[in-house]
Formats: sequence, structure tokens, C-alpha cells
Amino acid sequence: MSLLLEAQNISKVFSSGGFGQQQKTVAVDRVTLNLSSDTGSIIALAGESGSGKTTLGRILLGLETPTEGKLLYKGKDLTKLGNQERKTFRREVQAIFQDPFSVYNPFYKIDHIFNVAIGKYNLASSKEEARHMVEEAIRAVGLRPEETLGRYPHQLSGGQRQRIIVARVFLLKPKVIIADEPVSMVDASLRATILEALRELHKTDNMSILYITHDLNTAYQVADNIMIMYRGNIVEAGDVEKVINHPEHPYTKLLVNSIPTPDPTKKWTNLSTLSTPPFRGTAIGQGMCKFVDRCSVAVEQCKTSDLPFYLTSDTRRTRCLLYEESSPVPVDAVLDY
Amino acid sequence: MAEIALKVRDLAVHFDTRVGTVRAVDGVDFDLFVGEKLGLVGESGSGKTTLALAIMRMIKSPGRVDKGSILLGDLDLLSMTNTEMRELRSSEISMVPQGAMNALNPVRKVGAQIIDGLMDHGRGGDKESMKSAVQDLLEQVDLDGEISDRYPHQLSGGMQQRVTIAMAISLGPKVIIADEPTSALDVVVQRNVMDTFERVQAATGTSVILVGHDMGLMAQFNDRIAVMYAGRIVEIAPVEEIFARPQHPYSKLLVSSLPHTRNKEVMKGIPGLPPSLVETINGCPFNPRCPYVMDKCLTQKPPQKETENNTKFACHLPIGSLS
Amino acid sequence: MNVFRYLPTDNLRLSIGLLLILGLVAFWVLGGIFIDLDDANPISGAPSQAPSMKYWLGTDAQGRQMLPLMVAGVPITLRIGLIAGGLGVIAGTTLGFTAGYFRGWIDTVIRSASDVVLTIPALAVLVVVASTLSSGGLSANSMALIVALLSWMWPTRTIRAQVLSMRERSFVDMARLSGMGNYEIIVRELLPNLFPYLVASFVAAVAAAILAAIGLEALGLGPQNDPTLGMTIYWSMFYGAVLSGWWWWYAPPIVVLVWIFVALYMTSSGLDSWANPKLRRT
Amino acid sequence: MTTRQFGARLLVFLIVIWAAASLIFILPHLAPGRNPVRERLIQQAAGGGGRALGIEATIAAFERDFGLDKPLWRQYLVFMGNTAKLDFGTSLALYPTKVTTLIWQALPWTLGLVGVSTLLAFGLGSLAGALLAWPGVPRFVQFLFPPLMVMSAVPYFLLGIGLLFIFAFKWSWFPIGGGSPLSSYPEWTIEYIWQITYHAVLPSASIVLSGIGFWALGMRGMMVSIANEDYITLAEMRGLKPRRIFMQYGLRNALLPQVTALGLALGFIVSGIILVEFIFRYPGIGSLLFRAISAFDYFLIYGVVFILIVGIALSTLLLDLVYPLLDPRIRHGKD
Repeated sequence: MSLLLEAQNISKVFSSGGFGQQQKTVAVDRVTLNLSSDTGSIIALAGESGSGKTTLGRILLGLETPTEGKLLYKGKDLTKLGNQERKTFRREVQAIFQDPFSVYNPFYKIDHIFNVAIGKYNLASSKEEARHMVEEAIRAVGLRPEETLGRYPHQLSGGQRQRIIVARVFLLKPKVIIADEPVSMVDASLRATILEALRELHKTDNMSILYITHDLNTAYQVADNIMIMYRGNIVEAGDVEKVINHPEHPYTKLLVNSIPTPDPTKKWTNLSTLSTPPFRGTAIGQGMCKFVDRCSVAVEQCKTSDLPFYLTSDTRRTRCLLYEESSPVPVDAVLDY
Repeated sequence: MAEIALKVRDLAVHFDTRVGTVRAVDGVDFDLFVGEKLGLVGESGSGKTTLALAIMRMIKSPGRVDKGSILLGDLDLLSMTNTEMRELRSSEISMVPQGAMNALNPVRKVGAQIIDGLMDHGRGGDKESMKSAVQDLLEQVDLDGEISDRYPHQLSGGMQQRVTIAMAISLGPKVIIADEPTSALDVVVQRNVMDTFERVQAATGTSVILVGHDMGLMAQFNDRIAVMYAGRIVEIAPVEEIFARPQHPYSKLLVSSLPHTRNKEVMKGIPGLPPSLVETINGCPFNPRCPYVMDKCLTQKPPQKETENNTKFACHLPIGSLS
Repeated sequence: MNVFRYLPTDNLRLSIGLLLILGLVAFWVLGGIFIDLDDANPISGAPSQAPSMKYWLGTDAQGRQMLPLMVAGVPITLRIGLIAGGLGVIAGTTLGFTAGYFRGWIDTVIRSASDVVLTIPALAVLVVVASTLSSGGLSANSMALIVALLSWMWPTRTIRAQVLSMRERSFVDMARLSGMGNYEIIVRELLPNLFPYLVASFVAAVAAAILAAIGLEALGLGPQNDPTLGMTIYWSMFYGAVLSGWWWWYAPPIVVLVWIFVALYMTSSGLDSWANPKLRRT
Repeated sequence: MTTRQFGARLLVFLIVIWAAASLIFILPHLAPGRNPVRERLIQQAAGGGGRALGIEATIAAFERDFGLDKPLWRQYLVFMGNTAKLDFGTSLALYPTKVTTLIWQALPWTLGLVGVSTLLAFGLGSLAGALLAWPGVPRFVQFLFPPLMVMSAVPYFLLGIGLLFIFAFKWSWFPIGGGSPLSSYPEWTIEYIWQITYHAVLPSASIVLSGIGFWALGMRGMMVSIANEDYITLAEMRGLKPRRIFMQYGLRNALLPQVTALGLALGFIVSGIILVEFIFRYPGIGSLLFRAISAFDYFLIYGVVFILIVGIALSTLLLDLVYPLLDPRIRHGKD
């Protein structure tokens, strides 16, 4: 199994504020994961805003340099790639961004995003071939070329624009797609069509897709495996049906229970029945479980141990003392997908 | 028949733009009963927020209320003068805003902003009574009284939204309209805020209109749901009916296209593009995207129909043909 | 070029500004053709004559005729403004882009430097420079260079702000994913969008440079022998034209200068508002 | 504003002062092969009709007194020492009066003129700008906008000359220049104070008229964007009184960037005032600078320029200290 993209013990710390006060926020905290090319699977990276999921995505894309740890592409450190290798990395690891309004340069027609990629990666030998490739990609996502090409971004709806970005990925045929909240700004009715288009890409061209989202419902429908991220750490990872239907980590339980199910007969459990977290208000830092201040089953030890992953079943890992009896796996153990 | 808190009849709001008149709200009728929680659901461009703003008389040019009436009890809001309407806002009808993060004045203490609302509606008083009124209000929305001396930027998104809820109930209005109050919040914080909102509504018995697009939230909070499409209410029904037996094709597609975690299946979206609100639509506005479209749908305006478990919908299909 | 398909008709301020500039150029060109510029030299007419049929705009104490003096003075003042403004904007664009795009410590250095220098009274520093470098007057070109020294701060500030906001937009990341390098992104992705802002900053910089130049000239530090508008005002003040009632000596340069400043102001603020809706309407 | 931030801000202030002093020290030595002080002495001696013979000796003596013969870095240290004590040497043109005494005489006039007219322009301009932008305000206010815009483009001293001509020369409502009647002797009597204000009307008018336009435009832009902010919409939706929304919600927030703009514009304002004082022969630091230039009185030029830069740096420092009082987001960090 040739490993395509390996993140080794990646951490990212942002510091803000002028001379006076330096505030350090740990966005990503020692994450290790591999995306391999042959098995090709759709992995969801779920978490609330501020969990660091977008930062991790940008690091994997090479758009952000990690403060610690290394990113390997086909076994070689990204920073030590030669020009040609860097170009293939650039081409084979692509992205779908969240905001369909800010992903197009208002100065150019939307064809610009295709022409630049075709030019830079010389995917076509002639103008006609290029045009043909673009039209084919537009049709592949269910749009008609004559209704979309040759227009300015502000002349198209949000849904059309997001599908054109998926068409660009179809054209480039990358090995890995990092989709950062691709449907969160699109209407519910269009959401399904775009996610189906993504799944099609995975089936036909065997692309590995990292689906970054805060919406567990769509993660459940699209992905095979899921990683739950909280304050820079991956707290639970495994098969998506098991993790969502039988969550183990207290945070995943809280996340799953908070989703309003679209079924009026299954009402939310009344919040007042849940016990208040014992260590509410504790200051969160390194070397402790970062969920301790919101966890209703926290114990004293949670505040002092730098938790490893516990292998709770062949594909399941959870980072919580409750599962101490399962075999521990070091914090930066590899999550293989 | 329960007493009616708010009666909206044939309301239309149009926007004059360069490309023509946009009919954002195009003839809407509904009743809001006392103590009821009505959900107003629709995708972007369906006119749900414009409808909410129209009820609060907050439509600004180039928008204008073209026709229709809004009765709050026996007061016709559309015929009120500006000052009369201003006095009604918060005292009789109030609104919980969408963007929590900068809905509060960043340079003024939270307590002072709440007191502003009381003072400007003649509920002022000496310093002490004001302070205790604020403390009591904050406790009602599960906030520590000490918050009143803090500035908005020192509060989390969830806490700021609770403050806006406190403001909305501060003068005991009959109706509260909440325009996607938790769409900017994380799912866990949303759960807590909605839980507070539900308890506050139960305690005060105020009627609530919850505007939103998250069908899960709608299912959990509301007694009845109105589905809006292209500026019209295409279906209004008790919440169980909407999910179990949707009558209008759009409601059915909306419910079936929801991702859920019961079982993995191929997800179906709603084909076609969102409606253009400029061209005059004779017949049903959903006909370009409707799988059950008939010739009638292209030419005649769909009639209002009512089922025995009081679902009202506007469609040429006979009742029960979708279940 | 896509940017030129926006007709300035819907932007009143820009149209007025462009019209005024056109008027200036016409005054310069027609003047050059119909008026004999030698009359701008001393004793080319009777001294201190009020405007009359013979001397349309009157003459100054040394017998220079005011109309030819204006026709000769306008191009020199404009040239100083264009050179200083141009240099200022070129420096401002490079510094603004480097700070805004590459961020990090270089951004902090450039930003704090421009803010600090901005608060220093430019005229005071220019006075020190001008008075030290030449005890006599400066030539028009060296005046332009000196003024250029302190006209980079405002363009740097505005362009940096635009680049910062533009850079956060995902189409920059998209360009990177399509294989573009940093410099190509700046030229092909950022520059075309910021083109209206660059022109607006240039026009504003020219106005600021002219203001600084006539400030120095009014204090007597301008080119002694070039008949720039600022020097004309200086000589009129030097010879007490106000007290002696020779209003026609300082009125024409003031009117022309006000014309220049209003024209440049209208154009730059018109360009700003024209650039904004385009960016917002993404 | 934590003490660390205050310390950092103070450091910036000191750096600016040090940079200004060094600039003033280095500049004369930049001009290759020219020593302005020496030239001035020769010029002055020749001017008096005296023989220029013994002049070299006097220059050498002069240079020795002022330590100009020592190596550059020692001169720099001496210069810095004197500047720290605000001692800029003696004026060449008005020998032997000290530069500092001349400056102290002129400074109060300028401070009065700058202080009054800037605050007036800032206050009136901001209010006019706010009214221009607020939707609830009557329509006729809009007619104020075009004239304000045009006036903001016109520099102070051009406006000054216009006012001087019309009000002083033609209608002679106001004196044609100067800060107080020539015969008067400064004392704290109503009569003298009235005279000062009477003389200061035209100079400050030229600053205020142009300044109002500048500040009104800035404020109008700010208020237009604030009118669409969520907290204003919520305030309207809560039925707050229009007056309160305009003052405590709109204006109060728009003031913050306006104060920052004031800090940045101080340098520009002072440059303008130097010229206004020259036009009106107002006895402030501006006229002093003009006289120093025409007499090539270098030490006086350097002294005045240094005081101007220090003055501005001080006021920007004060503004930076005042700003957190206006904006709680800076006063109270996220705790």
C-alpha cells in the first residue's frame, strides 16, 4: 500500500497580539494520519468551529506550514521536494473550498479557473482539446456548458458555482481532494447533488476524499470513516456508522445528542436531566484531556494525563480514560485510511 | 378554536430593482395562535426573512409592502404611524436577530443596553429597580446576573444570543419572531440556547414564529410548520403531519432530501434551479422542478386545500396523493 | 480589457473630476498655442496693471503678464506633482504588496514605519531637507524628488489594506492550487482587481505632492526662476500684494490651484467608489 | 491597556523623538562639501560690508566653541545631550538670543490656534458628517454635502489668502494679519484677550472651513457603513428611540475610527498651519520657521522642526492612551 500523504505529529500554534500581549492558541495538536492512494476512501473530519479542522486541512494541502511535525508526500518531506516533484504534489492534492462567492476572481470569467490549471499543468495540447475537456467536466457535474461557460461569477447562483469547482476537480483528476465544508453555504436541496457528485468522483476515479464538516448528518451519508476533532486533538476515529450510532468519547456523545433529528416523534432529551460537569471552569492547557471542563464523567486523573489513543476495536480508537482497559496506542499513532 | 395572536392576510412585499420587480413575498396568509410555536421554513430566496421583517414593519427601500394586512390582536400593524409602531416593538411584538456575534452594541455594557429598551418604552425607574429587573431577566435566560456589567465582546456567541432573547422577552410581548437565532452557533451551543428559548417560551406563554432552514431544529421546537417557496406558503401543517404525510411535493422533497443517521442510502436532492422571483408566474411556481407536474400546474394558480388533520396546502394534486 | 467596460456615467464625482482635468489640459494646450510664453518673463508689460483688455489677467510688480505666467506655471506644477506622486505610488505599491501579501515581520516593520512617518509633519521635514541641500532655491525636478521622499506613506497604507482583504479570499488559494507562484498570483490575480485602487491612489498622491510642493514654494524654498504657481504666490506675498491691493497677482494662481485640487479630489474619490461596488458585487 | 502595552507605546514615542533628532543632525552633513553654518557666517559677515579677511579665524573659533571640529560621533553625542535638554544653541540671525527662548515665545500662539481650530473642525465636521449619513435626518442637510466636499479639497492657506482678501482687505472686518495689535503689551485683561481672539478669527476660519469638510467626509463614510450594522438593526427592531440610536449606538461607534484618523492627520494639519501663520503673519511657530528659512538661521530651523515633531509625537501618544477609554474592546481584553 503506497502511502500518498502522511502527516507526522503535526502541530500548529498561532500567536496573536502586538508587542504587549502575546496570545498563543494551539490550533492543531500532534495529529498523525495517512491518506493512501490504492484503497481510496472518503474520510470525514468533523468538529465544531475552532476545533482546528480547517487548519489541518490547509496543512495537508501545503497552504500552511506546521509549527511542528512533518508532512510527507509519497514518502518524501514536502519541504525537500524538487521542482518537478512539487508540481506533481500540487496537481495531485486538490481542494474544494467553502465559500462559492470568494473562490472566483471577480475580474475574470469562471473559465479562468479551468484555463489556468490546464495551462500550468499542460493537460491539453490544443485549445479545442482544452475546451472539450472543460465542457466534459461541466456535464459530469450535471450542468450545461452553454449556460455556464463564458460568464462572470456574479452571473451564476451559489449552487452552480460550487458545482463548477467540483467540475474543476473532475478535470484535474487529483489523487486526494480536501473538501472543506463544500456544502455548508449551499441550499439543502442542492447539497445532496453536490455530495453525490463527490461520491461519483471517488467511485469512478478512486480519489481519496477528506470531507471536513461540522454537520454529522452529511458526514454519515458521504464518508466511510470519520475522525472527530476537538480543540486541535483527534478524540475519536473509526467506521462512521459505529462512531455516530454508538459514540464512545463523551464529546462525540454530546455532539451526536445535540443534533436535532428531523423526526418530531423523537424529541430531544431534556437538558436539565444531564449532570453538570464536575470540573467546569478548569483552565485548559497541554498535557491533559481538553474536554475535562465540559465532560460530565471526568475524573481527577483526566486533568493530569496526556491521553493516548485506546484501540477499542480493530478499527476504533478513542482518546479517553474510560477505555483504559483497551490496549493503548501512542498519541501520535498512525490513523491509516 | 384557540385565540389568534397574529393574523396575516394576503401580504405582499415587492422590491423594485434594475432587473424588474422582485416579488419576495407574494400573497401570504396564516394565523398564529396564542402560545403556539410556528416554524417558517424555506430555502434562501423563499422570502421567509422578508416576511418576518414585514411583520416587524422593518422593510426598507427599495422594498415596499404592496398589499395585505397584519393584525396583532386588533391592531393593524400596517396602518400604525412610525412612532406607534416603535412603541409596539418589544412591548407587543419583538424579534430575536440572526447574527449573534455583532447584534449587540460593542461599546456599551450588556446591562445598559437592556435598560435602554426598558427606558425607551416608559418602563424606566430608579437605578436599583432597573438593576434588579436586568438581573432577573438574565437569570431567566440562564445567564449569571454579573453579565450585565460585561461588554458583548467578553461573551461567547451562545451567551450573546441569550442576551438578545432576554431583550426580546423584557417587556412581555405577545409575539416573538426569531430569525434563524442559532444558525451562527455550534450544534452543542445551539442545543443549549434552544433549550433555554423553549423553557422561556413555556414560562411566558408567548407565541413564537421560528424562521429557519434546518428541518431537524424545526421538528424539535415547533407545534406547526409553514413551508415557503418563491414568496408563498405552499403548505402549513402540524409538525408531525409535515414529516409523516407531507401533501405538497416541495415539502415532500424537502423532507426526503434531509441527510439523517438512520440508514445510509443514496441522497436525492431537488433538481433544477431556485425560482426567479421576477417573472410573473401564472400557475404554480414549483412547476419547473415538480416531479408530479400536470398541465394545470403551468397555467392555473393552485387552489388552497385542507385535510382533516388541518394541513392546508396549495396544489392541484388531490389530498393524500403523495403518501 | 474587462475593467474598461464600466462607463463612468453612473459615477458623478468621477465624471466631474475627469471633466475638470480635461479643462486643465485644454488650458495648457490652447495656452501654449495662442499665448506667447515670453510675456511670462519680467518687464514684458507695464508693472502692477489691473486686468484689462491689454493684459487679460493683469501684470505683477516685475511686469510679468499673469495669463502667460499661468500658462507657463501650470505644466511645471503638474510635472512636479506627477513625478512625486508617481514615485510615491510606485514605492507605495511595492511596499503595500510586500507587507499585505507576505505578512510576517516585514509587514509589521512596513506598517509601523508608514504609520510613524505619516504622523510626522511632512512639511517640517521637507523644510529641513530643502533648506539644507541648497541655500538658494531648488530646481523643479529636485523639488519633485524631495517631495517624493514623503509621499509613499499614504499609498502604502491604503494598498496594503486592499491587498490584505483581497488575499484572504479563497481565489488566491485556488490560484496556488492551480500551480501559480506568489509573484504570478500578485500580477495575474491581485493586480487586475486592485487596478482602480492603484489609479485612485496615484491621483491622490499627485494632489498631496502638489500640496507639499506649493507649501515649500510658499515658504520661498521653491525653484527661484521657474514660474511655478507656488512661487507666484510666494512672490506676491513677498511684495505684500494683499496690502497693496494687487489681487490679480495672487488670485489667478489660487483659482488654478483650487481647480487642480478639486479635479484631483473628485477623480480619486470617484475612482474609489467605482472600485468598491465592483469588488462587493462578487 | 496593560502596562506592557503602555511601555511598548512609550518606546515607539521615544524612537520617533530619537529618529527626528538624528535626522536633523545628519541632514546638514549629507550635503557634500558644504557646511551651512560656515556659509551663513561668511554671508552675514560680507553682508555687513566688513572685510571677509579675518572671517576664517572667527569661523574656526566658532566651530571650536560649538565643538564642530570634533569627530562626528562626538558631535552627535553632544548634540543629543543638548537636544535632550531642549537646548538648540543660539539663533544665527537674532544672535545672541537662544533658539529655545524664541520658540517658547511663539509656541503658545500656535498651540492656541491649532488647539481651538482643530477641535472646532473635528467636532463640527464629525457632527455634520454624522447628520449627512443618518437616514432619519431631514433632506435639506444633504445640500451641505457638495460644498463641504469641495472645501475639503482646498488647502488651508489658499483659503486663508481668499479670506484675507475679502474680509480683511475689501471689507476690513478683521485685521489684515498679526496676532495682536502692534502697540499692545501682553497682559491678562479682557481687552487683550478680546484682541487676540479678534486677530485669530481669520486664521482659524481658514483651518476650520477646510477641516470641517475633511472630517465630515470621513464621518459620513463611517456612519453609512455603521447604519447597516446588525446592532443598529436590532436597536431599531427593539423600538429604541431614534435619538438614542443615532447618538449612543451610531455616533458613539463611528467616533472610534474618527479619533484614529485624527491621530494620523495631525502631521498634515500642522503642515497646513505653518503656511497659515505665514500668510497671516501670525506670531506662532510657523512664522518663526518662515523667518528662520529666509534668514538661513539653521539652528532655529532645526529647533522649530524638532519641537513640531515632538509635539505631534506627544499628541499621537496622548490619543493612543485616550483611545482605549473610548473602545472597551481594547480596554478589556477577552477574559
